[in-house]
Amino acid sequence: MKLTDEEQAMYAGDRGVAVQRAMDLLVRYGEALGAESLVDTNNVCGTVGATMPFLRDYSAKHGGFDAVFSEFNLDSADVIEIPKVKVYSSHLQQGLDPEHAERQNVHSDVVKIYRAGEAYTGKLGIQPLNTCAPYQVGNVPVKGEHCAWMESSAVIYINSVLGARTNAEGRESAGAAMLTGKIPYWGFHLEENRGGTHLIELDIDVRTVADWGLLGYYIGEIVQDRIPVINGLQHVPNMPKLKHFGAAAASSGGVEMYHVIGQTPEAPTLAAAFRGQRPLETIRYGAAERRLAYERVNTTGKDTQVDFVMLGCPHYSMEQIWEVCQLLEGQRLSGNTQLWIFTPKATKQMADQAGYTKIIEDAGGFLMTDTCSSVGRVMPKGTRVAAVDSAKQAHYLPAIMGVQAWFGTTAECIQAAVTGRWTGALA
Amino acid sequence: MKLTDEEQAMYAGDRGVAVQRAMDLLVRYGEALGAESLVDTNNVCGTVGATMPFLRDYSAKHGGFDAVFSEFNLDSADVIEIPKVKVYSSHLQQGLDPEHAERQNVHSDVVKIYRAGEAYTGKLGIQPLNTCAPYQVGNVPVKGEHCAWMESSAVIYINSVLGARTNAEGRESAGAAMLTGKIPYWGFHLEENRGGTHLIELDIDVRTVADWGLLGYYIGEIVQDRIPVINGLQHVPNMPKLKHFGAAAASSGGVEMYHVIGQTPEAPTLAAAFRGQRPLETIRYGAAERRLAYERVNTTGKDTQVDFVMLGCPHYSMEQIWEVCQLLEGQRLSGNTQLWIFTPKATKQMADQAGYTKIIEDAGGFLMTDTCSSVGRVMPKGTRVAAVDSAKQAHYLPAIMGVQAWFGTTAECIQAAVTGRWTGALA
Amino acid sequence: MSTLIETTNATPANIIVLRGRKVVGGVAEGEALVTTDRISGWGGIDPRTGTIIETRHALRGQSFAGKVLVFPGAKGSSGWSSQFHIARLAGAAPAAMLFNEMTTKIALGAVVTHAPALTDFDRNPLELIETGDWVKVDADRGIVEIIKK
Amino acid sequence: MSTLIETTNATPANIIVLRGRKVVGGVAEGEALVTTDRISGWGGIDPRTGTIIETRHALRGQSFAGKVLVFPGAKGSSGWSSQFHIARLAGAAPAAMLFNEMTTKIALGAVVTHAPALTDFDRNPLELIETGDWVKVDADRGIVEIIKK
Ligand code: F3S
Ligand code: F3S
Repeated sequence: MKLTDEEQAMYAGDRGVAVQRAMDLLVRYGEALGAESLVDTNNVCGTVGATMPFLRDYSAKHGGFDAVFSEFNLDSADVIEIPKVKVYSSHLQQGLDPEHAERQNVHSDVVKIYRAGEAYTGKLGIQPLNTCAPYQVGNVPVKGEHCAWMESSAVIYINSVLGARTNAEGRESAGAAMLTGKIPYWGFHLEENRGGTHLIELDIDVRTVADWGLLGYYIGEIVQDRIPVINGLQHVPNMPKLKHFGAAAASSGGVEMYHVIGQTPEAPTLAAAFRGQRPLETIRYGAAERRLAYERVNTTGKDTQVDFVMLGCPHYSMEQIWEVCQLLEGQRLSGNTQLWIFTPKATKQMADQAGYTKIIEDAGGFLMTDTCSSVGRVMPKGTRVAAVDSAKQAHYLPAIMGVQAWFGTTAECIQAAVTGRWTGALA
Repeated sequence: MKLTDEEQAMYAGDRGVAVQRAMDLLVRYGEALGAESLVDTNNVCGTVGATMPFLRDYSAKHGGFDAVFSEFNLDSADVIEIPKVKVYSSHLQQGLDPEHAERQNVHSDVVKIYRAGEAYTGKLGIQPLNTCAPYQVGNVPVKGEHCAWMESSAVIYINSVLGARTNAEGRESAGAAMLTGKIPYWGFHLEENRGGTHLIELDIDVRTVADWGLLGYYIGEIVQDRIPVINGLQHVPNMPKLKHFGAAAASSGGVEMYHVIGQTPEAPTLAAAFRGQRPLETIRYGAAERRLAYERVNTTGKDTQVDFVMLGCPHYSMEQIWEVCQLLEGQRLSGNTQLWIFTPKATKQMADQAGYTKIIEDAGGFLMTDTCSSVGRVMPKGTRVAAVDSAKQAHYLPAIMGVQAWFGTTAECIQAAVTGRWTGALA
Repeated sequence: MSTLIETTNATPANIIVLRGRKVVGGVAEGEALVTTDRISGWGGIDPRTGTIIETRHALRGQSFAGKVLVFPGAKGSSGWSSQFHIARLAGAAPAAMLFNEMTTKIALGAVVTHAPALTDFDRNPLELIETGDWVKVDADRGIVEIIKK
Repeated sequence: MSTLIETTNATPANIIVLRGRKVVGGVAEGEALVTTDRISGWGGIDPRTGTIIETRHALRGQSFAGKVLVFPGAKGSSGWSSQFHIARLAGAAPAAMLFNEMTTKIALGAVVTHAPALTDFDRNPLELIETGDWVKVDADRGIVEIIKK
């Protein structure tokens, strides 16, 4: 790889050991990719938490947070003292909600580690957004901004909807980018790799959040890590819809970028979306495909008695919390069902203030932050059957937690929370 | 104006009196504009607060929040009972920070009104974002989304940077839109009105936040309410830079939309930005123009002894708060100078958590929310000379509060806060 | 009074008649206050007195209360309408508004000010009206009569 | 051993030799575990045992620990690298990785797994290698030798 003088200096150790290790990792990573150079970034989103069991043990054995950062963010077995980050760095979701620890079966010792980690990362200058949706709490990259983000649902969102440029980074590359402001100049950073590959022709109207989720789930499985271009949209979507779409497509496949003709910023026309190339394939999406996606995302759902309703994947916005409040106000959850809704801490602050947290709690549910059931492996004890309104969560929760999952609309999920029964069906 | 059947029904009063008044206002407003129809919107940002003296008096005399909403949000002297909003509605900045009321010389009675208003609007379903930068706290419209937003700095941001579609609404039209989901289909909602009018050729590099502010201030004064197209950008900006640019251009002129070639979503090329038309005028921006802008924005600055440093116009992001912390950490403010930094409440929650609020307070400054000095008319008692890093604030603060204002970089402002003296100069 | 506003060839020499498009209906008259600077609402006026407060504005310190305000258009904050709304309730609104450039700020501001307002003139009011002229506005019929001072 | 990996015409009939591009250097050998399904890291594997856990995956329930993992590429969450990173520290990493599609997930994942890894093959390993074949990987030289079971 070609390095600039400053990059050479960092690589040689002139900017300290931590920066040297970061550059070493970036060079190994860049060469693995076949990248020719690095690119400057001033917007990194990663995770450096140490609350999951394996990392807690590692931390205890090897000397705390610096040891965890060294190994899991820089791929360095030596424990290096970690300096302040060089560029704008944000923390993604964490492994637990410290304010609902007991309910999440998290031991108070782990909460202590969480709080200590918070202080550690705060001092390093890593912003505690603690969400998979940084764009909902103030980190909104602009078009053309070179970013180094983890979290597949966020990566696909900023690439596609905002026109920012990021690959799906990992914990280690994000850590190295925080200390150096560099990331391999490869993949979606380069204009020539951002053109569409597959044309998706919509034969039906896609209008609801659930329908956007199904569309994403269907497309992801087909195009895998390529770039779908959606044509034939009848209604302008909004953030929640595109958020669910992208999260689903990133889960069933590995989609990191898509275009919607006339909608997303790099796709004013078909020709622009495909950068003048011909689609490799054209895929039609109609009623039959929608049904197939619905059946696939509901693969694990068998028993209609629902123990647990999990909403907020990706983390809910205020608009979505209000929607739930409207569905829930004045009702009580079934005695056999729990309702947990996940949102960024900053969003919960507004929900508290508006009285929405109280509406949810009055009904028997909880508004939680910082984590989710799949990432934190947190569920009510004894959950066998969950209901979710997110195709991504329906995809991961059964694999990670060994439960059944029903996917449906938000209204169907609230209905299940109130009645204890799944009555969802494809409308 | 042509109304749909549902709009006719609302106009006729079939959906209740409040909706009827809202439609009546929208029709009067639409006809004043010369609009031919209304357009659906599901994203309204407005203000309904009642804490400023004139509105407090009105509220006391005419029967509380419903009276204020009727008169100031629906232009109805009759007091109407206001129902829940029909569409996704957010509240912009307020008139005070309830947690810093005493410091802001706000009487506790007013805080009570604030809190009561918060409960009132929460119940109506108006999200308490309480910021001029809703896109920093979760309301991030997508390209092509029809919105009805107030707040000039937010309007220009979502039109230009996000490609959403809104005119600069007012308090009354936003209120009517919340209850109806309608707004006149006019101006920036229509593709044909979004093309550029003036070409701005950059002869110098525009890289820092302050430089973006100066550029905006200069352009706004020249193009007034037309659509500038900026060409010759050497560095991709980010949210803080475009935020300051837009706020400045909206203040010195009435710019509600701009394009940056190769940067903003509707301006991949010059031809696209101008929609194939020729520019009305070409304006060059070089060192002389930058100096002129600097002098104009500093018109009121005379005395170098600074009493008050005001940051956070538009409301600061976490990245900006961290930047201030880096400048401030370990220092103490001058005994004669106060430092107030404004941010959305949701952002402050993260700053608290990260320890940044403490860094600011340890130095003697305050992190405040929900309002700002110009909108809330809140300043430390006895302020004669203020320093700001926002061209918008430098424009308004002297007019509204009768003080002198110095404009400079964030670092110059922190320097002034620490030394009590303005030493800023154009670099 | 209405006969004076007829656009006959018999219009006296010191009277000019303009035609425009109605923005807000109604009839009013008053002394003209004219500016070629656009006006900011919030941060541009003190709504309780109708005084222009913007730092570098040509009318700084002057009030439009009861005047026929003649200006190119609105600029600045989206608080425009609510400032003029308050001005109306405070009794400090202009008697009428004549302007050239249509924007949402001014359309809504004019609507909630409840004062007769016109735009889209056959000739430019900024060139024909001077501060101090007496101006009669019949917005319903789209007619402005200017009696030069 | 290195002589075996020479690509001479004398290669025995049940031995196939592939050439690819080095992703991570090193030499290793082991039994092949082959799948035409892409692999998810987070939510796709249990890193402490190297077991595939994804609901509808062809290898569900099988472990890649110590195996030469042959697969088209990575998919799913950006937790990919950290899951394989943990697998290495837990002693459950593959012996080597051979894959077709380069992505950041797999590049970084391979780098932090420290296992020899190759891509960009002259022929498709998914067509030539079957689960149970013995595979020798010399990533430094870009050579894979397959001994059919
Ligand atoms: S982190 Fe977020 S995207 Fe879903 S799996 Fe968890 S809520
Ligand atoms: S509301 Fe916001 S844009 Fe500036 S004038 Fe006040 S901080």
